[in-house]
Amino acid sequence: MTEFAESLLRGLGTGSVYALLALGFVIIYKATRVISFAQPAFMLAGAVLVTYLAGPVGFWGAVPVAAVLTAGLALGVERVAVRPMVGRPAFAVAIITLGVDVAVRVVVNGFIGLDVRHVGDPWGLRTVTVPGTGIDLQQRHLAALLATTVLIVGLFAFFRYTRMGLAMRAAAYDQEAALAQGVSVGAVFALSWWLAGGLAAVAGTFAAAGASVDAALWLIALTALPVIILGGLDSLPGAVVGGLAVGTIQELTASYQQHAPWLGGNVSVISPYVLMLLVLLVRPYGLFGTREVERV
Amino acid sequence: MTAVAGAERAAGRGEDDPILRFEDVRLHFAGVRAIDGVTFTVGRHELFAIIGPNGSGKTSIFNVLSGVYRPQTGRVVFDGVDLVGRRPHTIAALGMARTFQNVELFGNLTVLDNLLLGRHHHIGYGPLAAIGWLGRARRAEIANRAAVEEIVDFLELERWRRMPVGLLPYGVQKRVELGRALAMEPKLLLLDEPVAGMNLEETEDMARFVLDIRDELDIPIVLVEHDMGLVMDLADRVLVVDFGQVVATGSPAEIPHHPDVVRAYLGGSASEPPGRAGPDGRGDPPRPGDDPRREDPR
Amino acid sequence: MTIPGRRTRLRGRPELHTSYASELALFDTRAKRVAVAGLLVGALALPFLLTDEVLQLLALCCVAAIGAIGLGLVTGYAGQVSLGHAFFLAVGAYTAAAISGDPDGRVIGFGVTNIAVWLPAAGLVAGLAGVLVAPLATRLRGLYLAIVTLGLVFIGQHVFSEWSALTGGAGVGRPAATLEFFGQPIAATGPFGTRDQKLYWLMLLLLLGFALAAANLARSKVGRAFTAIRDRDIAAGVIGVNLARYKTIAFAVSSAYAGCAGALLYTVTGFFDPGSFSLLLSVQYIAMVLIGGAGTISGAIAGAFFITLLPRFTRELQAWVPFLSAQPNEVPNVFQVETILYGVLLVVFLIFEPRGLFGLWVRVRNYWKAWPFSY
Amino acid sequence: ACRGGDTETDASGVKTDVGVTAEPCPEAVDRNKGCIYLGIISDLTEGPFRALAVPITDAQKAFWKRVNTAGGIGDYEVDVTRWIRDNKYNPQTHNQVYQEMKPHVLALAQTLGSPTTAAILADMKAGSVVAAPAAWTSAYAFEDVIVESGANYCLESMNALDYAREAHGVKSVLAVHLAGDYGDDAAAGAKLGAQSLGLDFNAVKTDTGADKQAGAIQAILSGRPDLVILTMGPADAAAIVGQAAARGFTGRFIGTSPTWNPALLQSAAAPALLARYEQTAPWGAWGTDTPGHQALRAALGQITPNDGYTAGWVWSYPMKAALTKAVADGDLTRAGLLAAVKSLTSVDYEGMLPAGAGNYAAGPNDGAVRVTAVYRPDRAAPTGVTQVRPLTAGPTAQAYTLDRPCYEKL
Amino acid sequence: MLQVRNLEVVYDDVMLVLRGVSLAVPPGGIVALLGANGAGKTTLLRAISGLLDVHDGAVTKGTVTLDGEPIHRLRPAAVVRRGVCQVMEGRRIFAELTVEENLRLGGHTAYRQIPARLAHVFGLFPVLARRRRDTAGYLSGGEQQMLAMGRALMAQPRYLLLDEPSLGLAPRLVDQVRELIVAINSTGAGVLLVEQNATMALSLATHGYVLETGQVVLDKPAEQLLADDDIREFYLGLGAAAGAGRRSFREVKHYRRRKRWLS
Ligand SMILES: Nc1ncnc2c1ncn2[C@@H]1O[C@H](COP(=O)(O)OP(=O)(O)OP(=O)(O)O)[C@@H](O)[C@H]1O
Ligand SMILES: Nc1ncnc2c1ncn2[C@@H]1O[C@H](COP(=O)(O)OP(=O)(O)OP(=O)(O)O)[C@@H](O)[C@H]1O
Ligand SMILES: CC(C)C[C@H](N)C(=O)O
Ligand SMILES: [Mg+2]
Ligand SMILES: [Mg+2]
Repeated sequence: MTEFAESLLRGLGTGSVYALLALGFVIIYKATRVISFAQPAFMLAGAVLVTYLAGPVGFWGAVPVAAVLTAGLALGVERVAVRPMVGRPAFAVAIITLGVDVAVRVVVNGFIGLDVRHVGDPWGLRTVTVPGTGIDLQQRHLAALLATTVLIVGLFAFFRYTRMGLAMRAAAYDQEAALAQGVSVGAVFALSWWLAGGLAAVAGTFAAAGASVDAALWLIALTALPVIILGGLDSLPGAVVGGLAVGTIQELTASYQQHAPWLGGNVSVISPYVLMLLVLLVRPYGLFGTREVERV
Repeated sequence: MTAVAGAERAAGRGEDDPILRFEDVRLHFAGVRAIDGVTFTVGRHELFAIIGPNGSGKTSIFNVLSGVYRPQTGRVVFDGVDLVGRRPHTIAALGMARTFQNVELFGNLTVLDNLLLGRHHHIGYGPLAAIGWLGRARRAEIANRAAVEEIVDFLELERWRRMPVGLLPYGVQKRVELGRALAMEPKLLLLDEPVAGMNLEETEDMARFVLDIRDELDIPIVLVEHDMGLVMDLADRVLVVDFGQVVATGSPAEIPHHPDVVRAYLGGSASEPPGRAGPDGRGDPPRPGDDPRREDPR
Repeated sequence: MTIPGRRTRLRGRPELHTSYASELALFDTRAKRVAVAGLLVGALALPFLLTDEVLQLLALCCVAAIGAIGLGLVTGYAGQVSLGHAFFLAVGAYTAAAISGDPDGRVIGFGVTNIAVWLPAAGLVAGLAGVLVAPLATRLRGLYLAIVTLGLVFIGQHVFSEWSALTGGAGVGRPAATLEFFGQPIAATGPFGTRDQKLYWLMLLLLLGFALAAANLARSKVGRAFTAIRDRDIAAGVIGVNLARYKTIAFAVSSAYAGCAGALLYTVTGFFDPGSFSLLLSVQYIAMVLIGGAGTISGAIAGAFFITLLPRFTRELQAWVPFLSAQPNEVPNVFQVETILYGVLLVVFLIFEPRGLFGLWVRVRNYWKAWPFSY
Repeated sequence: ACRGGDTETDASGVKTDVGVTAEPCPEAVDRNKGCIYLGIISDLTEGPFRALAVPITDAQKAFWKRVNTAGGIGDYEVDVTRWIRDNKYNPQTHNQVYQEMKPHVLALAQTLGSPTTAAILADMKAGSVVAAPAAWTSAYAFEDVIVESGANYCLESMNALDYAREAHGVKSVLAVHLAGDYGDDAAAGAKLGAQSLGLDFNAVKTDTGADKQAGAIQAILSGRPDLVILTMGPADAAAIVGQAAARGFTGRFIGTSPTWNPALLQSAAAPALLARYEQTAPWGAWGTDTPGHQALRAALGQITPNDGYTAGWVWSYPMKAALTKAVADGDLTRAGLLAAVKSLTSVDYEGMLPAGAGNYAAGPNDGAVRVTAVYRPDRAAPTGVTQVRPLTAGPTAQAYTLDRPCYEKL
Repeated sequence: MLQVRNLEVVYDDVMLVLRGVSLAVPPGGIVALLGANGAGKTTLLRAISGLLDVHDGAVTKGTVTLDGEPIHRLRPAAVVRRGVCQVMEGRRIFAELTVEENLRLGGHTAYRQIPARLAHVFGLFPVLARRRRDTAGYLSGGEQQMLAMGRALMAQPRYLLLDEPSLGLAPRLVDQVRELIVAINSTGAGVLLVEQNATMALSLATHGYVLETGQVVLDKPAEQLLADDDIREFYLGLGAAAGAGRRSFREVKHYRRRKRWLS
């Protein structure tokens, strides 16, 4: 039981990192109908920035600064590589973001240098015990969960109380029509990339907390892909639920996979994809995705 | 035009052996009753018009007929076969062809390819034959290419044959769509607002083609259209629907006077006696039989 | 119409056809026939001009082109974006390698080394895998399908690295299929040329065959149905195209192409490991299709050559760009630039010519058509 | 056309074919000497061993520069800068760049990685291309074209087990390893060692990526072995050690080379590493006091120490010995070099490996080097580790008969 | 006053579509713009509302001014904020948003007034109120047209540009649209009405323009246009002689010869 509870809590911890990552993907998708494969690079860039900044300004100063800088980087990429593609097929843009990802990562890898780097987080691998249960919980997971909650509340409030959420969805559906309503589509795109860049940086930091930053860190971001499909490509709540679900399923499979050795080692790595497939068989637009309107 | 067909059309009413029997069909979407118990039949030589306010379920009827929507209840018998539950492509193979309210052509393909696609199930070879492009496949392509050329001729599309349809003027696109439906060699043709958005010239062309299809090819037609002038001039019989229910059925001569039709569809001003109001006929009340687009300005 | 002895009359009228048969021919104008023939002769003569290493690379290009054509059919023509191509390549590669493998080796092998057996078998098995995936395509749309097929790659990679009896396992790998035709080794250095010369010829001929088949398919009823599904699937259904059937055909054919490409791909290097069939590989094939110009066969071929040659080309840069360091410990160095350039070229290309190499070609052609009245 | 390979004979009567020119090297010390081109294929940008590969390559350049400054090899100097290629730790890429450089180099000064090298092995054998590997798979003992150095992964694990039983009295062992000729080889060594020592043995495979260690950690926690042998990249090892400790694991860890990276001492796992981790190595770390190490430090000057440098340096000695022998034999063709390797009975490692190391003529079992050193993390040491035990051949490794690649026995 | 002067528009740097068009919409006036398919009507509206960019089009000559201020270089959002709104051809509603969301989006530039405007629009179109929570894409064609009009009204425009608002509407709704235009107009908004339904357009307008292949070929007060022989024949489908009635479509035996004013 303790083991189960601990796995669950760990899963929620890593899941909240996935959720942050997935939110970035979803925000960009909502505004532009593009899955940005550049998110992994931004996540890595954010984490690396924190490793550099944590020394001079401390971890708590480093994270927001890195988030803003990464957001700025994302903004730049949007202006240079994505804006010219406005109105072009989404898949061509997706491939462009792939190109961006490759290029940005090489530069960032240059900054990682040869050794692994550390974000200098205050939690390390320390644990706290949930009073009265004997269940151990890693501080970093708790922190990730908290940070994610705060960010998500902020984001939802932003989309709820500003016009931007609606404008994004409109711009994604029909840019010209959105323009005609006075929506500044360019600003919407920029905002979405900006937000996604910032989220990626925070996610990267938490992904590296208690571990390290090396060139392979970006791979974690790929897990956000099954997450967003599971939750529904254009749903913010979907990203959160999907992220937590994937984190949990991963940890649970990791904990219990030894009972099914025939599945091979490390099935937990593919468990998100299996979960995604199963969900999609029942719900082709994920848990909360908007059904595409088909009407003739 | 055959004499028999003409005579039957003149009679204007349904027949013993209709091509289509639409029986008490209900189609509900969450909260919306798109079709709410509609019944009608279409004769084998008939030009049958369906009119009704926006959102009254006309396109939905077409969608049920072509298998895009599956009604909750009711029967749709087409040439002796019940269509309910069949998928669109099997219904197409039975000889049901349609055009769409918003042009649904394959924009990147040329006119010829669009028309050839209309002949899809008249071309009988499989993927393996296609890969080899020998014998059967080659012969079939050539034969169907010739068949398509007749349609090009019929609809006067020669100029645009090789152009991607996406680049063509709207009126021509509508015509290509008609051509694609004709290429299917249908037993029944469904036209959903064929002249919407067309100018007068194009509308007149389209009217001519519709008449020719009926007269020369003898294909029964179901026509949905808001251009009352066109409907009243062409149709043998008119069905009026509102809120998914039948309001009235009758000849073009009767329908404009039906009070429910006037209320639901034609609008208050149309209740007065008919009269060909011209622009200079200011003050002359317009007739319901007229295209309301061309009715009197106030 | 044609007057004997005066065939030249038609030369100036490339659009004039005297029968539907001639109009429907694949290479319907004389200019096209001459160009294709010229290209072919040139391609066949290349081995006498190039070094073995380059020929080997070109052989790889040809094989990649087969795979790209396959992806082009399902993604470019039928509009079903698949990121799962790497998986089908793997299925083909392992089928072929297992069939032709050494029965006494470290990994599964049946010892049937004849290419006439293992190549069709690879296509068949991969095609069947495609058929199994197709039902997903009828349920899912757009990017959902893309990511789900991506899942296939991840799951496939897991299975392949675990199933070491077949694959040798991650980080070990196994030998690729043996190039042999009814007892005759096809690609071995001998009096009629080096291994790489023959390898290139073989792959070139296979590419021609596969390309021709795909071109035929594309202009047939089936190809039209694909395009219809891509452009408007509801309308396609209403005019009689069986969506499920054609999506299945698209996936089957595409996967079969991938299977054959996979089977051949590693015969060039002779060795492969399950780590090869990653997301990156799928992405490369998508890039080939997009860069070449989605929805054309020649585009897919051009894209395959472009993407396959790109790393080689960027490696050459070191000789041309003096300020780039060739030493890995200096920044920026050629190795970084090699990778960056790959990314940047993708970006630049798609921004400036979204129709891809094919679009570029159309521009050039139009320019010359209009010459000297070009703008 | 130009598919070269014609044998020539130079002024002093040495036969040459591919990759040897009468013209001086691009960065020649003495412009009167000819040039021997050696290729380097390494993991330079994106692969998992990049942190090691770049120093390895650097050290090799320094090594050959030192050789050239000292007068080169006969009438030749050696160039390893012209043909450096990135393999991204991908076998296909490895093969491609190998094909690219093959017509231009005599041999390979470095071919990094076990799976990658496997992808060119057949071709190398067919063309008699000799290579110094940057990897320690036991299979290399069976390949004439490969001039490996130091104890292989398999023997190193055996030594680790011998040491752990002696020092910590362990009774059960779990090998956590990457897949493939690298990880499997180490795990096989652990298994064979455990068998002969009568220890409980289990193995679990894992993947590269700090986020992919959950399964391994779970296996450690549920198996609770006394000793965990780790064979993987540094970040993965840190993740495993740190989290297993955080979740209450109290056993010990030994990482086999090249699992260590000094930066791990800054990581969250540092306390756990300091408390319960040790590292084995096939030769002395950066700071060791041998003539070879001194020369290494002198040649590289002011750099952040890293044992990648040490490895790259050591791996170069056999190639130097082979080239020298080939020149002495008057045959610097590829075949000549291979013949020289086959007849090489010892290599002067300048004290970095014990005398007698580098006997390629003796065959796999007799030629194998069986010594391993043990280190523990130490913030004060240059590469983050201090020696616990010098190069020693444990009883298990000594008794083992290397009759085929170990990984086949896992 | 919304004024277009000598406007020239080029698509893709090569296609000259408008060649010196001038036109004026007085405040509170209704101006009809007629013309065959492809004449350039939509292009003109795009030029006014700043949407040419999206189509790789550009104003190469001439000006569009709003009360003397040039607006043809402004971004669409700026144009909307100045009170010029366009209802695009083909409805262009956001199919995946709900009806209400579509409307709210129309109020993007005037979001404080959204609740009030929403009530107003629902008052004009009760159907929309009933289906406010439904996905707009599932509305029928006519309902969608209403939504598009309602959406434009949300921004409280001073000038409304309507691109074929009667397209696909039932006769009664065409009446409604007409009334609606009158109503909008009576609140002081100027209307530029592009229509294929010339009868309807001219019945409302004070002034009419006829556009043919990118040039204004007729420019007269509406009554005069209604009396014009060519207009009667080619736009209204009436006999050339004054007082002649509408021809039946059955009588149109021969396809019409295409007449152009300029050719
Ligand atoms: N897929 C669907 N989901 C939900 N509601 C739908 C769907 N399709 C149609 N409806 C609704 O059903 C009703 C009938 O629509 P339909 O398109 O048949 O109307 P119509 O008579 O063709 O109108 P119009 O003349 O404007 O084209 C409408 O209220 C529409 O919103
Ligand atoms: N994006 C574009 N690129 C190139 N040419 C265009 C573009 N949009 C329109 N055109 C061309 O400009 C001309 C005018 O088009 P426009 O849409 O303005 O006509 P319209 O009068 O509104 O026609 P309709 O009545 O069909 O709406 C047409 O010939 C059209 O082909
Ligand atoms: C030195 C290391 C990069 C070698 C690697 N462990 C391998 O065997 O592949
Ligand atoms: Mg309709
Ligand atoms: Mg228009």
